[in-house]
Amino acid sequence: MSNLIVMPMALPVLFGIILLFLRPYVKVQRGLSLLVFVANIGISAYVLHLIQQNGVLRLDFGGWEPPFGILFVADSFSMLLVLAASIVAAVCLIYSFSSVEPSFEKNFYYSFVLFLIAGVNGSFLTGDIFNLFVCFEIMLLASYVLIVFGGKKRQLRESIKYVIVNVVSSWIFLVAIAYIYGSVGTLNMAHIAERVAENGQTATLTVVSIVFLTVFALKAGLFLYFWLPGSYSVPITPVAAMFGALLTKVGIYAMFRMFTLIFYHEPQMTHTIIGILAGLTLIGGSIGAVAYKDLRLVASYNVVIAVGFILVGLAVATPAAIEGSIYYLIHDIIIKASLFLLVGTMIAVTGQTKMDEISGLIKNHPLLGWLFFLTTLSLAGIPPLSGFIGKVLVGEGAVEGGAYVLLALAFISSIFVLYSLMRIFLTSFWGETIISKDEEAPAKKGWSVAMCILALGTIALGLGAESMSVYVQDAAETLLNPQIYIDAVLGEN
Amino acid sequence: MPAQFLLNVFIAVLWTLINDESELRFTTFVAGYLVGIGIVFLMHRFFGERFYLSRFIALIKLIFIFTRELIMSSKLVLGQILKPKLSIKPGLFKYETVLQGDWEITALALLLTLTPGSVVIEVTDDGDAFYIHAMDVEESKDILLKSIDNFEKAIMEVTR
Amino acid sequence: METLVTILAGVLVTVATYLLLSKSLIRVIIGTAILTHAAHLLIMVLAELKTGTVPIVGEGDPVDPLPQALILTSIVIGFAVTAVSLVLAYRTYQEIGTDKLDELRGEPDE
Amino acid sequence: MIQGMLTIALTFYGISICISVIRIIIGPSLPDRIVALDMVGVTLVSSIAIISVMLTTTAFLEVILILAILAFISTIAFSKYIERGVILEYRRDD
Amino acid sequence: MKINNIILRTVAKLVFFIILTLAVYLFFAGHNSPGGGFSGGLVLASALVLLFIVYDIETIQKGLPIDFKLVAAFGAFLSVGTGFGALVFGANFLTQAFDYFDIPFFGEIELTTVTIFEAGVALAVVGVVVTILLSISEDE
Amino acid sequence: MSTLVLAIFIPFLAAAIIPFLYKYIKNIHVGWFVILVPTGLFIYLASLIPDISGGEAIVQTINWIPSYGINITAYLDGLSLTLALLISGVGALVILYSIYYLSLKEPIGTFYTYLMLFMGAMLGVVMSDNMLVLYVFWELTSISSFLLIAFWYQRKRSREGAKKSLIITVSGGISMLVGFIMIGAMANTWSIREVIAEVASISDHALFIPALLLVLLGAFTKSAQFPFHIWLPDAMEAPTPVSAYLHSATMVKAGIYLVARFTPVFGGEAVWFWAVTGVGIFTLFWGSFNAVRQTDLKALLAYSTISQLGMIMSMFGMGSAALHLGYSDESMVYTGATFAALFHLVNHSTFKGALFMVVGVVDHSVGTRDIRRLGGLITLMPITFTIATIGSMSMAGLPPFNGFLSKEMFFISTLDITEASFFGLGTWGIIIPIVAWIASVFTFVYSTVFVVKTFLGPYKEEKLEHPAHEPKPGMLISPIVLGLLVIIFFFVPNVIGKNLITPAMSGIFPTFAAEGADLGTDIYAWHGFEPELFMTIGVVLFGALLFFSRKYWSGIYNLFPEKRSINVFYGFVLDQMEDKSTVITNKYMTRYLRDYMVYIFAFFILVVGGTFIYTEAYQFTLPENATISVFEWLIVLSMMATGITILFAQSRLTAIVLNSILGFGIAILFVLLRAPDLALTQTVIEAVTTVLFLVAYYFLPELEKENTSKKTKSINLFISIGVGVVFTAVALGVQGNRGFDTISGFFENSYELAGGNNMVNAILGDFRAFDTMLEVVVLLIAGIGIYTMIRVKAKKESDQIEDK
Amino acid sequence: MNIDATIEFIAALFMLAGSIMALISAIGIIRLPDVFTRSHAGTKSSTLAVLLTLLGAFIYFASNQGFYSVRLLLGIAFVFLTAPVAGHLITRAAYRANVKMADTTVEDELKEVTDKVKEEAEKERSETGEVIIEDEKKADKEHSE
Ligand code: NA
Ligand code: NA
Repeated sequence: MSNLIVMPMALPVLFGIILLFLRPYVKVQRGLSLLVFVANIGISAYVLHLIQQNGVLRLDFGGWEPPFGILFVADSFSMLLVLAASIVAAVCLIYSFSSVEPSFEKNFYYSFVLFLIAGVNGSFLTGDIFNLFVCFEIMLLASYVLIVFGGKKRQLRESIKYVIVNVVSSWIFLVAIAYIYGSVGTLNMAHIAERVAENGQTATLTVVSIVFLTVFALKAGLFLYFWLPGSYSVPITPVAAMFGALLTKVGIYAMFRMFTLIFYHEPQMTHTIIGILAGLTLIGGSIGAVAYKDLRLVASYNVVIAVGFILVGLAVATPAAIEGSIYYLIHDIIIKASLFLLVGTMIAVTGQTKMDEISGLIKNHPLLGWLFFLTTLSLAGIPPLSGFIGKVLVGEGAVEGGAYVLLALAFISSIFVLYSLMRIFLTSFWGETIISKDEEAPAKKGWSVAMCILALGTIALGLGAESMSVYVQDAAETLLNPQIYIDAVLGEN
Repeated sequence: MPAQFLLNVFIAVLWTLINDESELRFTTFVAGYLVGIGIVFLMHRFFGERFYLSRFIALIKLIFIFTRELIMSSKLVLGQILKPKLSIKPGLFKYETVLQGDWEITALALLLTLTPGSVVIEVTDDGDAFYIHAMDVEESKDILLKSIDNFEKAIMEVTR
Repeated sequence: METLVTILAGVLVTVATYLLLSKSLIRVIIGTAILTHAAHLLIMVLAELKTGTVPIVGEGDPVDPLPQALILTSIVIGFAVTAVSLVLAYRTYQEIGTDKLDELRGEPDE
Repeated sequence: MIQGMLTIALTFYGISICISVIRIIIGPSLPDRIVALDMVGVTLVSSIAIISVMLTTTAFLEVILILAILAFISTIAFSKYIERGVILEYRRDD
Repeated sequence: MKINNIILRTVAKLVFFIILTLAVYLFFAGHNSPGGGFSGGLVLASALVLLFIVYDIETIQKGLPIDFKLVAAFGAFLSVGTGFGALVFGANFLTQAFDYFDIPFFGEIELTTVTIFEAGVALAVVGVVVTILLSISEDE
Repeated sequence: MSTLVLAIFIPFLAAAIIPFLYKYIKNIHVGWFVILVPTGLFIYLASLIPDISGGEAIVQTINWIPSYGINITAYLDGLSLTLALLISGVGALVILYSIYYLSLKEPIGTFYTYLMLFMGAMLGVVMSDNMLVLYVFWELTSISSFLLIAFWYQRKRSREGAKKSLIITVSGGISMLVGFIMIGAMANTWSIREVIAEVASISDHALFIPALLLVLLGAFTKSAQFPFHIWLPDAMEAPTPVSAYLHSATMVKAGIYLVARFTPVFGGEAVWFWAVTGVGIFTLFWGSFNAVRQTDLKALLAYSTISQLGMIMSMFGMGSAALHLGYSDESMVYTGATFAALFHLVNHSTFKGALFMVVGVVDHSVGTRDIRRLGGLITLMPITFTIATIGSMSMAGLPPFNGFLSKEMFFISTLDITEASFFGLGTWGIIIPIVAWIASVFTFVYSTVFVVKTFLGPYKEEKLEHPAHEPKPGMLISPIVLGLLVIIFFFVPNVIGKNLITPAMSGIFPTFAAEGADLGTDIYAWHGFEPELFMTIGVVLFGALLFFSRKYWSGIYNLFPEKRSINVFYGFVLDQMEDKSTVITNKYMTRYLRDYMVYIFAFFILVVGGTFIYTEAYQFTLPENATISVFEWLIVLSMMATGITILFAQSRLTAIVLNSILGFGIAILFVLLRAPDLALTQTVIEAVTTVLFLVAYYFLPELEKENTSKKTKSINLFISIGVGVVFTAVALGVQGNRGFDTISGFFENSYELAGGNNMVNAILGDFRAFDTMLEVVVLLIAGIGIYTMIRVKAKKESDQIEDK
Repeated sequence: MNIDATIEFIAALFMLAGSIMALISAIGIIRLPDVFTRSHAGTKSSTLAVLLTLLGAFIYFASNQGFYSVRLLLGIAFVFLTAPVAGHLITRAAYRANVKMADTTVEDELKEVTDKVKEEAEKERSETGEVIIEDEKKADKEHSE
């Protein structure tokens, strides 16, 4: 039964490999990869349900008991993220069917997508710090390939920076692992947590925690987001959507895990730093979001803003704040995918990348326009769409925690979000229709299917927030009571 | 020549079977092989060839010659390195070899190069001549030419 | 020995950092390779050093084998990453005609 | 006694490595460096043999072989690169 | 003057087989002494690299008409497949099984799924290394 | 059971259906279907009047997110009902009007969808008890308003107006949300009723005043209070029915509703009093003052609306003073202002609605709203003229129209408040009636302008698009109904007073109502010769004077030139924001990897190093080290030298030779550190890496001298050393602080556990096989990825487009 | 001193001798005037050092552990097989890359042949765009100053 929890990673890996043998059969590749993601959606939903009944689940690989072997741990937090990631992956895949060039499909595109998602899901699920590193690498290597799919100048130029920055951050990760292993002599995260709690979070451990923070800040784009806009604005649309939706989330996830499970003993040091970084991220992201006319850059800076927002929750770390962050994380996964798909479609349809070069798009593409509008509102946290409840809860947490500056920044940033995107809607969708319908690249059906699913997702998540609350509350409870996680991992299986 | 070897192995296997011990032993096989060597040596003329192990003996001889040359020339080069004042006069000269075929030429080149003081820099297209760099042409060219001669003969004993 | 190797790792980090700050992509990539070396040394050093035999059963009281396994994994990953960066670098050079990072900025949006 | 001899031998090898490294550093030509690199490889092979003896373990004997092999491969790779500017060719006419 | 590679080629042939043997040895020895899938695979790959350097890609591919991408994929498939294999027996993912068998002539032999797993590793390593080098070299 | 909640959702339902109706029913104007919604709602709501006026409040709840106490609780009391009736009533009239106003050529399906969206949202705002749900509907009104303003989105001005209104109102909304969250955190509930019940326990909370201000910000932006009023004139780009409905009768009242709703919470606070009254009074003045100079009829009405909203706002402010004192005879005096506010709120909707519709009629008829082109329509459009006159005179506060009654009550309130001795009113209170009076004078002036300039004077047909004529009768129904209401309310004001306003008062002063206070007021047209009457007379006299002497004093407007207006300031701020953001972001987003590296490393040095120093992690003693042999020294030193030399390598081959040496060095260190497997792997990897570099070098250029400046070089050096030092220091710190044995003892039994003597191999193949499996995948991705990277190349043409 | 100890001593002596050879070779590498002469020391004198050391190790293990390491013998054979090839290739490469010979060099019978080679190489390189020779010359100059 517990073998089920490896599937979100193992299935994509297995099928990613199998697809390599099916190179000429593009249709089969499409079908299989979609099948994998749909299966993952089902599995993760079912496991989420199981967790509510049986508590945190774990799977010891090879049957080796923790802390000696590697294991996957599925709690509500990780499983919610896996579920969201699987949905987004499936949607982006559907989008890919109609938008990706045949030559890409024949050059293993779907395998790389599967590997990327495998890495993402693995990062969410692993209970071993070194395995987290490896999962990150899977995700990163797949992303290195995916970012440059197409081989355009722009892509090459940005991807080389993306790769080097990530190599450096992976290096810091490795160093951090060395430090933590040197300090507590173990790699199992629950075991690390137990040992850190046992001897207290010494000054050295606090320093080590900051090394980890550096890594995850880089991956998440928390304050160290300078690499992000360039990188996220070059890949082909479905890849950009997966990047925007998922990659930073993995860093955020890791930060949440680390600083709630292991390094929660010196919050006045660690969480203050996280708070400051979150605040600066909100400012930088907000400024960046209105600084450029390039649609992809606007979308990318919106990713940055969301990162800052979610980490306000971690910095405050009250139950409400954590729950809010979780809601917002899931919301942001869905809606960022939507945003990047929309932006990419706009560019594909018009051949232009800047908002003032596009005008009156809504006339020929009303659905695209209204989906964009909806996405804009959802991103700004306008109710009753999915961003709302997370926003409220994080706000509540910030108020309870007395973090008024963060509160202010978090909410002001949503105005910038709204402004930056509404500007696109106003200039690009409304206004005179310059291009006649037949001049534009035709919008294919698959595109709209994918985006409609996400739009429905944001509406459903907003209206149906209650249906998620039990999972979110359980997730937050596990995060805030590390002993639950530790017992589940180190206790008898 | 492979026939000789196969025959030898066959004899060894036969020997092992004849001995019919309770368990298989490697030593029995070795013993059989040794017996086989004797038999094959006596019979090798029937094959119209050289005894196949005579090459082995020639090879050992080659190694011996080589080791001698190696030590001699090493002494020379090391001595020169350690001289307080370097007085070497390096040079590059051409040597035309009588050897033929990939393995012979390679073997000679390797041996020449292995012995300090000389390096084969080029082999001509048709493989009939070497360009040899010598560390001290004036003093050691003659010695070198002599050892090349030794090597050539020893190699031919093995290969032909 | 631990301290000495730690300092060596530190020196390598310094060197690698300096290389990573260069304009030339090749220098940068070599820098990343050196960084990886330093990390591996660090992992070794932070395990118990030299107090035992090689980690093979029957050799005696072994040193900590776990870090070695980690490093092995990391070495292979490091190779994969270096290969990818090199290929990206040359593809970039092929398409854009420069490997100078200051010439690889691209146009600002406005 | 034996340990002492081995230590001295190892130290000599250490010095040889240092000197070779100096040659690598000062060059001046690339072949000079490759010669020294090759020398380092061979010297390391010997050093590992001595270390194995000092530690009385056979665990490093594979390393000796591998090091020798790969030093060789590196050397020919470099040589070919110097000679031809390319080391893996799709088709070679000579 | 053309390059006469006679020395190199002659020696390389010999060396290639030595390395090849060593690779196989390392692969199997890994269980009890240094070596294993990675080392074995890497050494095997380096043997091939030697051939590619000494000869040219076309020649080698004629003698060794293998798609190394698929070798790599097959290797990875073996490794991952071992993981899934355990599921068939109701064990945890990636549970390795091993047992000792007494076989005449060879003595006690250990049979283990780890070997399949490591074979996958080795194949993947070989496949990948060669794929990388060939991909670059074949680029126009 | 939940009919009330359902009532809120009926318009949404309608909004969802309309596009289909519009698509499939071609012959009948969709408006005829749509109008059923507000009419039905009005009838339903009206049927509740008896219950509500009896003092009952209806509460119905549908759970939304009960886990967080966010439920859709419809709460209908007098205040809500008053507004709900306005929303549905005016809504019905506006739709009726729009049926004639909007031709079938327009996308009326969309129009009515937006309109229904708005109506539902607005009903939600006034009927929600849950603050967060209120906020939900609040933002929905902003959005539907945005969509309606930009109904003709092809026009730039429409888009600009929509954008401005959205930015201002949504920002205000967000601020209000933060206020709500603060209230929620203080009171531990989202229910307004519960907050009001617990207000005593939270009023001393440190967040009470911030919450107050934040909520007010929401109210002010929505109700177009100075200085946030600037969006309202621009919102006039919307079709006139929208202006009549959203931007005068209903949506802009949401802010006022909010103030009224939260008066029981914040009322009695000096900050609340001054903020609401002060902003309201000034807005009253500023709106009326600026209305006079407008030449566009709709703009004039927009400023008029701003002004009138300010007036209502100020009355709610003055009324809140009552709560400062608690229930007493004196405080009851101040409640009159609130009563007046509620009354005027209704009145304003009637006369302003009528006036907007009149403008629409005129515009529709002659094709312009510019008063410089208009004039003399009285004979051609007599009915329209009559309605315009009724509306304007009510607006100016003249009898026999309902505006007179509420204006009088307003004057009384301003005078009453000067009597108060708290909030510093003894000193400053006198300003209130003075400003109020001056503003009323201007109100009179623009009301006169409206009628005179449009309908009197010479008829200038040549300046019109079409000759003037009365419109289709249907178009006049709604304004006539509203005009009649203006008169009816004058004569029977107490029908509303008793049935709606008095119950509403109980909602605003619940504590007073609990003590049995009679919060109702009888409304009389005739108060006797009281100061308020003289004030009105003064307004008329001075107003007339000012109207006729306009050209002599209109120079005063030059003191407030366009280029220094708040509007310009708004534009300036946005422009600057965009420009400066670009400048700032470009400054650090250099797209140059070296700078990115500097950021990472500087962060590492400062934050990690900083923490190291701050937490005093440097206090450690190193454990005993293994001794170092000479050989080890030599190896390490060689490696250091090699490493440093790489920095000076002139050629890439030298660099890679040096790198190989480093790799061999690492391998020998692995040997020294008892790691045979590592030494093995490292050696092979190093060689393969070297080959890889050499292969790739074929396609790469030779190293060039880095022509970096000395300064950059020293910065680089500084950073590099910093990173090295921090890295080393933390490593030593970790070594000096080992607290635990490693878990590795377990692996020493690798033979028994995993059947292998080589522990490292057992870990890789079994204990941590998962890592190894994934590592293989990593390799595979790299291998196949490289193949792909090389194979998938951009087509040249597409590159050009994308690489711009 | 028993027989084992003697054998082990001899083994150690072998290794020590090897290390001395290596040291002298290293000195050669630094002292000799050009790459061609250095390669004599580097690739070959050191071969003898390896021979002695590995042999010593072989003897030591054989005596001390009763372990006859085929790998060590293979190592020796391997070094003997590859060292000269490496030396040959490097010097050939150096010669073809026109690395300067020592001033004391007395004769060069290959020169007239290689002049032709150089032309060909030049042609080939200009096609592939490689500039190794020039570059190395430059490096050469920089370092010899
Ligand atoms: Na291994
Ligand atoms: Na050699």
